[in-house]
Amino acid sequence: MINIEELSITFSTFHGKVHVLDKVSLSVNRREILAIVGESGSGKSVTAYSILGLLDKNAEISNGHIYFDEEDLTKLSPNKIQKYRGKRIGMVFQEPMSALHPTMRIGDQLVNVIKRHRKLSKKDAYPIMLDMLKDVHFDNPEDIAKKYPHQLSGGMRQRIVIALAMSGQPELLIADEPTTALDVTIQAEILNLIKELVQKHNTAVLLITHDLGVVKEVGDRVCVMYGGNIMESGSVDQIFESPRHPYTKALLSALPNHVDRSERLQEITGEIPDLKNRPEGCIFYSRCSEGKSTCTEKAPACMQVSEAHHVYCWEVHS
Amino acid sequence: MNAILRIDQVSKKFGLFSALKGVSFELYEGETFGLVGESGSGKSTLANIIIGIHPPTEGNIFLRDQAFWEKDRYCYKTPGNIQIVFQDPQSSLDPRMNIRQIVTEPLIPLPESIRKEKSSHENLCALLQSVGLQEQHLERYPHEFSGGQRQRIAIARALITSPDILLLDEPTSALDVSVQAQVLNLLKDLQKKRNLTYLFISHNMAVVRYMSDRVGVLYKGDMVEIESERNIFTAPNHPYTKKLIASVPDIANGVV
Amino acid sequence: MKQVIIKRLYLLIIVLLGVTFITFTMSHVIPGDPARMLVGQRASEETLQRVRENLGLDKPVWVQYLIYMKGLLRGDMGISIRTQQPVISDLIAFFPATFELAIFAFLIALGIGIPLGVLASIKQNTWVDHVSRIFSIGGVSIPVFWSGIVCILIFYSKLNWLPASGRLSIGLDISTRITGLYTIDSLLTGNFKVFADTIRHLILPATVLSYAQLATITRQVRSSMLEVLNQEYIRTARANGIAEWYLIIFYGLRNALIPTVTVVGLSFGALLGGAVVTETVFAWPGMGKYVVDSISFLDFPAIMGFTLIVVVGYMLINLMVDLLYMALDPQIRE
Amino acid sequence: PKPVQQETPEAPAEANGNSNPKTITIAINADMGTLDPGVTMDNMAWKITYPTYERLVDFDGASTEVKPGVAKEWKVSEDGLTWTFYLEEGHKFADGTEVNAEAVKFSFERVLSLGQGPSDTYNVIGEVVVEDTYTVIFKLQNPFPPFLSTLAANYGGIVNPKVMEKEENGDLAQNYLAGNTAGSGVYQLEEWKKGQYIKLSLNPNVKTKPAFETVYFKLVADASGARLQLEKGDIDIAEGIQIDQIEQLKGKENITVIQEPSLFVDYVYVNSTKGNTALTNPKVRQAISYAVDYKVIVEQVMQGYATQMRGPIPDGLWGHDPSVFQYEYNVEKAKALLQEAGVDKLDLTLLYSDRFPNWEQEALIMQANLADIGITLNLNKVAYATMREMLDKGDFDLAMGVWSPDYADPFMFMNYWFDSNNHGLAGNRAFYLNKEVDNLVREAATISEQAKRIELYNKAQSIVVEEAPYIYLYQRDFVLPISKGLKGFVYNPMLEGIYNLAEMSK
Amino acid sequence: MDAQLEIKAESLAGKKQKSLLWYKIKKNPMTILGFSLIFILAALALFAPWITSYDPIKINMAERFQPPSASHWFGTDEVGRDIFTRVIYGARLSLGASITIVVVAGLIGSVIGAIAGYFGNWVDQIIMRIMDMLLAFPTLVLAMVLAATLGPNLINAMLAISIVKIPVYVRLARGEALSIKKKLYVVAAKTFRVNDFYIIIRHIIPNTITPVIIQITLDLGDTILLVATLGFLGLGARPPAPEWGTMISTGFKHMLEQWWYATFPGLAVFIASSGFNLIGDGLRDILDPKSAR
Ligand SMILES: Nc1ncnc2c1ncn2[C@@H]1O[C@H](COP(=O)(O)OP(=O)(O)OP(=O)(O)O)[C@@H](O)[C@H]1O
Ligand SMILES: Nc1ncnc2c1ncn2[C@@H]1O[C@H](COP(=O)(O)OP(=O)(O)OP(=O)(O)O)[C@@H](O)[C@H]1O
Ligand SMILES: [Mg+2]
Ligand SMILES: [Mg+2]
Repeated sequence: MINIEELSITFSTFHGKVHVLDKVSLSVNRREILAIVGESGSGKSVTAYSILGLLDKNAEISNGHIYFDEEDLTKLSPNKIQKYRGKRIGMVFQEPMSALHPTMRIGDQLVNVIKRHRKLSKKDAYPIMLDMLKDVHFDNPEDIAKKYPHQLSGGMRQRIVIALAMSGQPELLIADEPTTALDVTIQAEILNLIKELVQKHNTAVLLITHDLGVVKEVGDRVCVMYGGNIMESGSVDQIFESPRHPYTKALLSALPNHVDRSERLQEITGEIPDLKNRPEGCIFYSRCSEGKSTCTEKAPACMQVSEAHHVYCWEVHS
Repeated sequence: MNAILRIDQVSKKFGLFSALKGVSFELYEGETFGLVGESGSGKSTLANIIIGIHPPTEGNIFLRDQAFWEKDRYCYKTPGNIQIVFQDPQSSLDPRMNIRQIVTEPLIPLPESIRKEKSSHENLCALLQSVGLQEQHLERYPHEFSGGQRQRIAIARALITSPDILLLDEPTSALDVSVQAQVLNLLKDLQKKRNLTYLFISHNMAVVRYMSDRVGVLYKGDMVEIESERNIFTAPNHPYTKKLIASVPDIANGVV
Repeated sequence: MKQVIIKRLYLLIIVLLGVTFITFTMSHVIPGDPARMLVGQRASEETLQRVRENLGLDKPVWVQYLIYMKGLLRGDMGISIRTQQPVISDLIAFFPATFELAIFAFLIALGIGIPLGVLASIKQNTWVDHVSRIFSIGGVSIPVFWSGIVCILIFYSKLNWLPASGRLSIGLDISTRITGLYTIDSLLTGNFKVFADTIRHLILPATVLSYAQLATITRQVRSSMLEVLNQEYIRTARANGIAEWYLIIFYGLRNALIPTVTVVGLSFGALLGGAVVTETVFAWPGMGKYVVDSISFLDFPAIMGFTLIVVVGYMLINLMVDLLYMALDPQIRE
Repeated sequence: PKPVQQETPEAPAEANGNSNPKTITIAINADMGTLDPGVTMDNMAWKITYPTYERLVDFDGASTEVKPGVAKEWKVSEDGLTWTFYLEEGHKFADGTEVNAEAVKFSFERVLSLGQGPSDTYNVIGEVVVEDTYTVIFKLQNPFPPFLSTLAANYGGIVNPKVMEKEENGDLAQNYLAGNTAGSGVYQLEEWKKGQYIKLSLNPNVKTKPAFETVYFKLVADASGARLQLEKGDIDIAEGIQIDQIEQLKGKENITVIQEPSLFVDYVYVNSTKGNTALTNPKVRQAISYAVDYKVIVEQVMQGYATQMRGPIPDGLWGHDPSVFQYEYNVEKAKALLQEAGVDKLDLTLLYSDRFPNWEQEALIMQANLADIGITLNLNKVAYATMREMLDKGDFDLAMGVWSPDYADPFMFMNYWFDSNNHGLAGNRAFYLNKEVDNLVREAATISEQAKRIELYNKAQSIVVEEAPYIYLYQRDFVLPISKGLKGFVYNPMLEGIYNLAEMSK
Repeated sequence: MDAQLEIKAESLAGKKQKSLLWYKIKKNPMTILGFSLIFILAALALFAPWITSYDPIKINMAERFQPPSASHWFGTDEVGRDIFTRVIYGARLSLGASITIVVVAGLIGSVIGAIAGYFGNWVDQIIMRIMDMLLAFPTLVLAMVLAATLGPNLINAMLAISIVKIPVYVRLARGEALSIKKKLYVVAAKTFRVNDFYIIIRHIIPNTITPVIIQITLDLGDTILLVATLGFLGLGARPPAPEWGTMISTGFKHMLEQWWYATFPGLAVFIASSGFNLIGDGLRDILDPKSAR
């Protein structure tokens, strides 16, 4: 479906060039939910934006390709990529309030998008819009269509955002932290909704989150990112049951979930190194508890530990 | 165990909307009381009433029988005995003040002598040390720190008056997992060292579970359940509590 | 909606009271005796005294104020000391001219300013942006008295394209007065010759006046467009495949206009009271000239009348801005 | 030659207005207030009222003498108290009513009972008696030699008694007349577009039709605008053109510049009793009079369109004394006088406003001039209304001033300027006090024999020139650019800014 | 026992801010242009006595109305003073007056606005109603009436303009205060029970200062024009002091013959006003956190 190969992205800023993504490779298949996890600033969103050509103006794809059904999206003109947006690739953002136009009725926002993707008149788009609202579990679509975003609750808004993203019947849905702003109970609903839509429309999903719980809940496969590199990828079970990368392990043990109340939590000391001067070797080395001298010399190569379970770590190599 | 803080039938209305509907419970000395509930259930409102930001519509707060509110006036006269740490470390520090100014701000209403003593350089250094910061950080500004460090600064600021009670309003929700671990560890250490009493507000069940001795569940302004940590997670009573616990996605299947 | 209007009206009264009181007291402590202006400088003391009494100028200021306010309730703004005619009739004579000029200037400014602002924002930091900024900064920076006379020299003296002064050519007449706005009245009465003449007279002063407005509008539109275009919902809409031009106009501009409305409304209010220089240069028979003359004559009733009308105009515009705001922004509507 | 109008087919009608020989367009630079002849003291309004009303007598052509107006002849009693006027028949108001003795009586009584500015002049009138339809008698309370001349002034206009039908709450139709005319003059007010123009049309009952049937007074506040319009031929007369621009206009083919001596004088009040104490010393005042460079002012500021004054009564008015002493620019003498007066450092203020553009230049020149003799002159520019208030109170050391007579009698200068009863704005703005001068001018005001009066005034003049309570700067020339085709305009120094519209043509 | 967190980078602090600022300024050629214009004007004003040998005040009737030439770059005026000299000396007055006006209005306005926004309720109501009045007041009437009351001189004109300008800052500061008072650091300060004035002075005002400064620079252009307009209406500086507006006002009457008289001071107004506007626009782009990156 989508296949990202060795993608590197650089931002030019006033301090110089920041290498935010470094040779990231991943792929998502139809009906599959790939979750990307990692802490703040690890490059999750940048990866997502790069697919749709929504990167900021100061970004540059310095290496790699993004294949979407054989077409390299990185090579497309802005006009061409626009044809993909919404139509073949849908996107859901984190903040449901700010993702909706505050002064436009819900119905109009949906109709605008449907009109465009299905080349319909406003009138013809209307019933389709109502269906879409029903799809995302609104029982009274007519009423909802007349409302403005601020008249809806966070969960409702997020469902609208999903409806918007699904309205072009995309083959790939990118969801960038779709539930971070929501309550746990509502989060559960939304995640279920996404799962349901995937089943129904055979959509592939790229789910970005930093909540390992969410990953576990809905993900099929996981990519763990750190500092613009993939650290480890594999099926949900592989990652949670037998994490191989020190970072993944540290991440899991920093969670208070299964720690006894009397125990201290595992901390990951230090910070992500300066992305301007990425170290020669492993990016996680400075915070790694298992690091050794080879780690500083060369970037770790991809290591397949079992089927579809890849780790980028020298420690695992040995 | 001694009840140090008593929340007595506290109700709060914003216009027609009832944010709190007669909430009562007690905080025992040295414990951590976890307060959970969905967004908008009134958790922060309760903390705000305790700390004196909003007056309660009804009810009162007592600290060892001393009432906090007289009508709409906050009359608790010991500034600094209760402190609060907010969720967002970014916006809880004034970007135009340096760390020294920020940390010593709670001392301003205190008597001259105490202020002098507490804001002495040695004292400040010791304080920073205790939250894992360094002396040289004193003259720096908030934007020069990471999220976890900022939350430490906020904690240091809360501690400078040597409070008995610390209200923690979602102190780690804005932080990454790795940083969250640091802050939670710090809070635990401090509690041990200083015999602090915590009111720990969060909607992250795992965190609440890890931190709290007892847990109260707020639902639409009502305290629907107060139980020990163990009971609430293993045998929730109220349907909302059940739903809450069920919706928490977790890395392990089954129980949280 | 109704509440907003009522609240505004009630505010209007408070503000009016305050403003009239300040103006009244201020204009009464000015050294200079209006009675003297009226009777001529060489008049004797008795004549002066008699005229003062007639005008009620011998009473304490607050009594005069009360008398004035009482008259105002009956719609009587007093008699102008200078023109010896009811202030209200003077204002009726002068206000429409100012209003017409202001409206035209405003329309020109909007017509150019909005597209220019949008263009500058989507081409931020390119030469388009720079040129539009220089152009619009020219508007706030070039003194009107200067650009006015230069326009007259070029378009009247040298090119002979447009008339230099007044609202209408002498000899032409607008017989029926309906609104007092010549453009509208002439259209209503089907007098196209007058209409064309009026427009010709309007072009220069309206353009000169609009130039200063243009800057405010362009800059406001540019900066709010920049802000709006950075919003998440624009990114969402873009990600949903909305076409770029549609996005800019129907998603972006629509919201960028909300803050613009306020700024523009306020500046229109200022226009009503502040076109004095333009009116002088183009011999435009508006209120600006009237008030300058009134002030130098210490004609209190006229000054008061002018102040009142500007304040009311300003408040009404504010009300309109609020209503527009509500129309544009559903969040405020509730 | 200017190919003016026909350039654009739909050329504005204002161009037609000008090429039309029956229409005249005059650019004025300020709108006017009330048009009621019994109220207005405003020269601007007089432009309208003078041709729309008639008076018993009128100024004769360019002369300051009067000629018959409505009155065909008149006589005055020996004691100067009773004036009898015989009216000419056939003068009619615009509505057809005949002008008769009743109308005259009505008009003068109206002025008196309105009690506004114009009434001041006629306060001497004890009674107006209608002898018969065409004879009216004025009984004065005391002899007042200039009386006849005052009747030719604007406020002597005869108002149609029918206006009383328009009276509102006892205002003697003041409100109506503010915006309408009701006179028997050649013209009547047809339309007044506030801030734009005033249109006069013919009085239908006029005996001889003038060349212009329509007169427009067009408001063009900005003098540059007026000038451009005159150059293009859109208007016939442009008022208010800066003196500095006249030279340029003279060169234009389609423009004539009228230049006549006027009775309009520019002078400086030297506060002789209420200002700086040094100024009470005539020597100091003289020193100041010597210090001013009259030549520069006349030749540069006024571009030569003025003559240095000689004595208070201007040349052209009877009573002017060509032999009276005239100060000249003499720094040495000025310094010497100051020394004599024992003054070596003096700080004075000069009060003026933006009313006349040349004031500032003159102020700057005087500042420089006085600096040369060691006097610091601080310029105090205030609003005109404020200036008048300060003048009235004597709150200044020196102040710029202008004066022009309302009627043709040295009384307008000598009695107003020097009589200590007139201290303040009324006329004696220098707050000059000299008993002898008081007596001289007061006596001159009560006797009717002109030669005797001249003698008394001459005596007074030599004193006041010597004592220098005023700096007698210059007498202005009347300068008016008009379009070349315009004929018949006669300037009368008593009617500054008023046009003999009925005699003009093009 | 605690993890020792490394401070991000030692050098980050002030240097980072400065270099960022510089970087942004460099990216903004218009701002540089604005700064240069003002800098040149200020330098001319400051070093006027060394730049020109003429006296700005002393009259010289022999040189009256000379057109621009090598000896008089901008020509001379109606009493023979060198206009170039008067323009550069005039910069002292005109710029000085405008800056004073705006800074005074900005200071007073932001304090009042901070108070209104912070306290809200009736304090806010009263203040904002008064501001409504001031805003509704026709600027010119206020200025002229004030000038007529107190005398038409520069100080009173300045006072009038300051008063007129205040509401803008009050609104701005109030808006900021409304959002700042909801910031957690203010809420926190309240929980320490420090008093309200401390909060206003330490938290609210310092944090409103950036938009106020931007507004001040933008307003400067406008104010120069307003001062000039009042000068044009005869309410400016006292003669013989050189002030642009007054010069334009006098020169305006000579526009047809002595075009240079009004044109050069007009040009000076234009340059100063554009300069400040460019700076203001630039600052808005530069200091606005949203335009970061
Ligand atoms: N326009 C830009 N210019 C410069 N740096 C940028 C830009 N956009 C993103 N970055 C940097 O790229 C890095 C990755 O950002 P990204 O938004 O992808 O992180 P993320 O993993 O989505 O984090 P979060 O969980 O906080 O959303 C960050 O260090 C960020 O500062
Ligand atoms: N100042 C206020 N005015 C009006 N309503 C308020 C105010 N503060 C809080 N509320 C309302 O009271 C309710 C409870 O708010 P509160 O902030 O206490 O919730 P919470 O449990 O802390 O939620 P969250 O988890 O989102 O922080 C909410 O519905 C909120 O909208
Ligand atoms: Mg992200
Ligand atoms: Mg909360």
